[in-house]
Amino acid sequence: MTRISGALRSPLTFSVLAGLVIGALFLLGTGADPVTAYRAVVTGALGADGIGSTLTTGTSVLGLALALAIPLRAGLINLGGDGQMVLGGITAAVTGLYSPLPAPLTVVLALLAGMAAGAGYAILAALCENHLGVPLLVSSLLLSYPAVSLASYLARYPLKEPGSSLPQTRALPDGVALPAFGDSTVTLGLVLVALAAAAYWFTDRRTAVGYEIRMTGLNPRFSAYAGVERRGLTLKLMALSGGLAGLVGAIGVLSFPYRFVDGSLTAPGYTWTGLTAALLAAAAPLGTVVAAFFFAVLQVGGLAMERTTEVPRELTQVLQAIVIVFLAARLRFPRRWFGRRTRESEAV
Amino acid sequence: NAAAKKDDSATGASGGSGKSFTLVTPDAVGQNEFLKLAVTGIKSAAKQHDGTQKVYESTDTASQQQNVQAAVDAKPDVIVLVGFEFADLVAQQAEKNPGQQFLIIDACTTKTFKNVSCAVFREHEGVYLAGAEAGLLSKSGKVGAVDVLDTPQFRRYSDPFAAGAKKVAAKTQASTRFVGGQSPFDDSARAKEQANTLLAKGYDQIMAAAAAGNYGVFEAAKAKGAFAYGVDVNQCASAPGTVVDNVIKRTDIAVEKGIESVLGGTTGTTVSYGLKEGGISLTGLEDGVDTSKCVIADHKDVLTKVEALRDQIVSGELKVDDPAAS
Amino acid sequence: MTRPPAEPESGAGVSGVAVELRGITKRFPGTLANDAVDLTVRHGEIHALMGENGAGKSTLMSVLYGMERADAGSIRIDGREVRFTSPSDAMAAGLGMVHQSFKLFDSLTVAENVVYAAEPRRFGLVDRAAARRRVRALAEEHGLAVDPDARVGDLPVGLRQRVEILKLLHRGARTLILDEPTAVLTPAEADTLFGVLKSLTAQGRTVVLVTHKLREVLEGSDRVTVLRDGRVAARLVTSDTTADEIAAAMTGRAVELDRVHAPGTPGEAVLRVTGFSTDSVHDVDLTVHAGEIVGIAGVAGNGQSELVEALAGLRPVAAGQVRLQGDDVTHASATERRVKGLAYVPEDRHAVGTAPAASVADNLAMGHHRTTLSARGLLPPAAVRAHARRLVERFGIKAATTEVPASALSGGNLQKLLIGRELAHDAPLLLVEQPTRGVDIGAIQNIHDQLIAYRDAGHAVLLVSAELSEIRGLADRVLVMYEGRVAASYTKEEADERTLGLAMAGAPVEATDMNPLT
Amino acid sequence: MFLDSDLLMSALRALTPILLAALGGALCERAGVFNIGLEGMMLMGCFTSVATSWFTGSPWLGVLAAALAAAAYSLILAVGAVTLRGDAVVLGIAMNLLAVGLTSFLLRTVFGVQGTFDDPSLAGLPLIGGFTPLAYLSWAAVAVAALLLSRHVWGLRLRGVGEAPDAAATLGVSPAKYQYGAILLSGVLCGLAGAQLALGNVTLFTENMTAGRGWIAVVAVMLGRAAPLGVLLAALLFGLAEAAGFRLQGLGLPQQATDAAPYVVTLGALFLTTARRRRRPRTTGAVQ
Ligand SMILES: Nc1ncnc2c1ncn2[C@@H]1O[C@H](COP(=O)(O)OP(=O)(O)OP(=O)(O)O)[C@@H](O)[C@H]1O
Ligand SMILES: Nc1ncnc2c1ncn2[C@@H]1O[C@H](COP(=O)(O)OP(=O)(O)OP(=O)(O)O)[C@@H](O)[C@H]1O
Ligand SMILES: [Mg+2]
Ligand SMILES: [Mg+2]
Repeated sequence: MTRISGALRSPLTFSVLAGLVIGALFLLGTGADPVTAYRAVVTGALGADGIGSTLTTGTSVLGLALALAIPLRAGLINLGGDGQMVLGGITAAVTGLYSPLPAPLTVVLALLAGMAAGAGYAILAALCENHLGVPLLVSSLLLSYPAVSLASYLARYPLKEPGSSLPQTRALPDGVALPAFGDSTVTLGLVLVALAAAAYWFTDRRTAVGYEIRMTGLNPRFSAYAGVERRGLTLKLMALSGGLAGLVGAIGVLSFPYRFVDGSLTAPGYTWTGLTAALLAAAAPLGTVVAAFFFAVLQVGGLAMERTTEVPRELTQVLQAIVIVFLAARLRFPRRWFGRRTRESEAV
Repeated sequence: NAAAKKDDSATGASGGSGKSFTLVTPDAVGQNEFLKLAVTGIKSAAKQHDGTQKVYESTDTASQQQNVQAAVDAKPDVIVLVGFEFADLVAQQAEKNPGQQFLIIDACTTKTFKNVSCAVFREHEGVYLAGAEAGLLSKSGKVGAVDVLDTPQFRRYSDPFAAGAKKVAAKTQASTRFVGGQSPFDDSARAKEQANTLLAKGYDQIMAAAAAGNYGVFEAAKAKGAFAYGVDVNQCASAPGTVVDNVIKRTDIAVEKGIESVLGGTTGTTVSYGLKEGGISLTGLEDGVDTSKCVIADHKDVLTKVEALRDQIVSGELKVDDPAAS
Repeated sequence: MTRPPAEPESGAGVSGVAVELRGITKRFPGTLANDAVDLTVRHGEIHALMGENGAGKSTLMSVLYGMERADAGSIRIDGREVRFTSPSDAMAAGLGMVHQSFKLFDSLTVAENVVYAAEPRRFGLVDRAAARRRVRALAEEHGLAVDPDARVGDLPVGLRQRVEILKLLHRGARTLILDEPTAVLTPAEADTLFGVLKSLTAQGRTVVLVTHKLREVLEGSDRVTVLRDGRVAARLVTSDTTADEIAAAMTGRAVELDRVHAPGTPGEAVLRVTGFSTDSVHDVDLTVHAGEIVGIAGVAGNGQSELVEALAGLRPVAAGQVRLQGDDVTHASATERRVKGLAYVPEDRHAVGTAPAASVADNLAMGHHRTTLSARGLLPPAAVRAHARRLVERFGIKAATTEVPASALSGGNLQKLLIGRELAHDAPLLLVEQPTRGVDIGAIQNIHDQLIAYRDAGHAVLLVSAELSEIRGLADRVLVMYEGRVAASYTKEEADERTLGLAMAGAPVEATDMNPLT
Repeated sequence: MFLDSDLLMSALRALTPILLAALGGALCERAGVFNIGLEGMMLMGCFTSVATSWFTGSPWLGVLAAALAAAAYSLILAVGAVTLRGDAVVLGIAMNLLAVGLTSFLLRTVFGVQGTFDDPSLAGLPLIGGFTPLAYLSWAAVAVAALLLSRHVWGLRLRGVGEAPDAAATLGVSPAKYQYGAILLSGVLCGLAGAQLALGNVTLFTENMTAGRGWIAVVAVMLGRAAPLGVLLAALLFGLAEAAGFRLQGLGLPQQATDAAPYVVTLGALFLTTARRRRRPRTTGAVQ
């Protein structure tokens, strides 16, 4: 009972409710009916027609939310999810197109290659922080842009589909695709991401490494004092983070339309949504999963709401941001995200 | 356009024939002239057939996918999709839903399906004529283009422009810039700077194929006293005295005619619209040039030469290279 | 003493009341920090305010200085009732305060620090030339020489304190409040400070001095007010009192002031350091044997912390060798050293020694999480909780549950947690820094007993402390560090306070009688 | 030479909004508040300036309204981070998201369009010698900010607050007040940056039209070590890289290469400056 009342009084509940109330005021302001609009979001995302889309979107959002939560748990912010994901995608595409192996093995190889590419690129950002003194936040963000440009170049020139008006690679050979459930758009990718979430939960709760990561996030000087080597940890966590982002990219390419389409991985903004989900949950494993699913529902439901009720889908984006604003005012995060900066602003 | 959409559903509710059409766009319609025309097309088709219509606007691949799925689930008589982004999606859905009729504008599936009809445009023919105008009007002998991205589709707005100019003035120099950046379709500031780099080198005729960035291109040209060419609809009013002419792409006609023929039972075909079919044209070649606010209205001599070229293309005597065909 | 005595009639032969606090009461959630406190400070006197940790001294001064609002009571300055809502009000009334931790801007110059928030201006801009002149003039007048253009971050502690005092003088403070000003000073620097304070009072200024050091009070003050548990426990005239009387007033019982523990019985060398250098430690040789406590004394900033951190594997080594139980660990990582047998209690328990936001259980697990508590990389939450319950019991840590965050513990309990966790490693070598800083007297004795017991169990302990009495009470041998080097080494018998004080100040080893505080 | 001066013009135009926003970011940085909400504040400025200019017909009122609106928007950061002591980074990220959603939502409800709002009768800022008055203002702002920070009483106190807020508090200087001041000023500057982008660089509003410029401003603050002149140099570097990128396209370099150029150049500059700085540690500055 106390647990339930505790959960109800938590900042999270407050923020979500406050967000919904403010969203309702917005709706009333534009002359729409909040109840109808919210019902449209829920049925649109969780109804029989919408659940498939929600799970598909959820795969990407959750994948990136995990990718960003893992370093965040140790107080590191990776803003380069886009670049890592896109490199993972284009690498998977190259592997899929040129691998001489049979299709099922090619799929596995493409997934691994995508993860390796994302991981490698994320490591680059970690090296920038470790050895060149550029904060991870900035190095990962700046490195993201050239990666997106590179993938775009590859898709438009060396790998382009002849005759297509779209900047996209050739389609992967038949069979080089992640198995889907029935004739839905939900693929095995969801399972992979769910497995990653389970592994993260297990590591976080029940292993010594997970403990070290949590303590580093809560006080990096404390964990360093006890012998946790920060540079090495940064490197490993970024590799994992980039690997997961790369996996999301590879899943995207190995799902419909089975090719790398320039911009299609980054345009839906999974990286930002994933980051907000991770922030919302303070990178806790279960919380991140719930938050990611919540945002996937908002995104898919928002579009459905716009189709059925004339309320612009931007409302759900506003809702999402308001929840975070409210939560941020109550949340405290690890000190060493940005070197001494945060400490100073916190000292105020 | 929330307000406008309410009207639609109102007219939709009164529609009596039971015919229903759904339009799915790849991007927000907003002030995208090309998509606006498609909306016009589906509205007049609904009116003609006394039916209902819906517009689903997408913003990215994920929402395109969801909107197409939602459209398929609603089972209208015809689903109209505008843009090459939909080729893969339609192929997939057409196979799964053989009873559903699809109409793609501006692209087609690689395989042919009984239930997929296509309408494509030969923009390059119109752009070629605009290039000819530019070649005739250019004082510096330099004509350029600003495209959204370096893709075959957008190259249709730059390469034929150069070819047209060289046809009428052999020594003409041509150059193309691409907007690029983080949001290439919306970044008017970058589009403007790209146009400026051309203008700085003395280019005085600019083809603007920069989507929302076109307004930036016009502003740049206007400031330098140079000239620009618009696309899709008459954009001359945006910058009178600067915009010479426009390559008109009658998406509305393609939508209307496409629906017409699908309902008439002709499906699984691809119709190509060019100068000959009246799907592509120049503002200068249409009625009402004199009230169009276009610069070309003051250059009847140029128009005469361009009309001659058009006739050659229509008759097949002159063939314009298509950059997207390679 | 059951009730505070009446206000004594005469002070040090001066008249007029500078500051008068009446019935000050200040309540924090769960704590009555000040309970109807009266305090009278006369013009031109040095008035010492004493009391144990948490007695309410800082709270009272915060109320006086306008940083906290009292729940009840009144304040009179020069006989006029005042009501301060911010430090600026207090400053306007002629008060000035030097805080226990310096409140300076490291990146700004001395002149900028001094004039901050009371700047000489020209056309709205800071008149830097005037600021410099002002600093020079004040420095000259009061014998507080310091370069106005130096960056404060580059200055040693003694000079920083001068800057703090210059700040007050620049604002024309007539009453100066100093909160534990000598905690970080060498005896010689403290001496100089008292010289300055004396000359200030001679000019008619008034000084309120918060301190724990009995000798300073006896030598330097005119009158003493003692607080205990938020109440006034005694009002004394310095010339008529003794150290024992003050200490008894502070604790409410007779206190054994200089408890001396039985010496240890050194065995084999556990830690052997030769020619050891880092960027701020130079050529240090030292050995610590099993069954022995080696104390390192020194003024903060002379390399003690850096030495210990480097020994713990947290700083790069420039030269030399470190052997732990015979093995060369010069370049071993912190983890490797811990595995070899090293435990470490760092100086800063909040920033380094714990993660305040993590639970007590998680805090107690650190260091044990890879050894006794885990198997094959797994760390079962149940094992962590059981371990925490054991240590909480064994070391008497007061915590509601083992799942509350460590930030909910009082400073003393947090220190017990930290020391308990490290002692539980049962490592042959324990490095301890400032084990009792800011800890009250009961906890101090408990911690000292634990350290002695640990030594007597045959472990080696290297103790760094700024508290000379602590070093003298615990250490079997004492090293003094000065400017990154081991400046002197003494046996327990040789290490009297004066000798250590002089060595800490970098004085040549022959004795002088100049220090009034010995 | 014509080409070179034109390159500089182009760079200067590209950098004006970035410079204005980065100056705001630098003030916050100096006050000890890490402001990564510049992008969102700027976007609010873009929308408000266009909406106001459209309804009143005066671009000047548009500029004024943009400054006010962005300043009001910046209160989210001020209240959240300073008063409620929330995490400035999370707040900044949320503000950026909120601004995209809010402006798109308003675009649809106020103008009834989606994507872009453009109209020939929308009044933009006049050009004087090829630049808008706001561009001149931005250069003046660099000088004013430099003077303010290094010599003015307010600047000295602000720097103190940023470095050691408790020390400032003991001297009767309220850190919260100065931090509110810095954040509100950054709001005003970002509002101006937005107005410059939407009524100066172009004359229209497009969803998400800031297109990452606010993030570049954040990087410029770091690169310029939160000093106005440093920020100017950093913004100039970025502007030149972008302008040169446009030109390189003319030489046949693929568009993707020129897109990436400014970021690569910025990263390189960061390497160089942080490497140099690490040899001489400083107590202030954005980069540890
Ligand atoms: N802000 C606060 N909130 C709650 N309790 C507080 C606060 N400040 C002080 N206290 C409590 O008030 C009491 C008096 O504290 P104060 O800091 O005045 O002691 P002190 O005599 O200065 O001790 P020390 O010698 O350690 O400096 C302590 O019990 C302390 O825990
Ligand atoms: N700002 C505050 N808010 C709430 N509680 C406080 C605050 N400051 C101090 N306390 C409480 O007051 C008690 C003592 O705090 P203080 O900072 O004086 O610790 P200390 O002097 O390091 O250690 P101790 O009081 O155990 O000797 C602790 O229980 C602490 O939780
Ligand atoms: Mg205390
Ligand atoms: Mg105190």
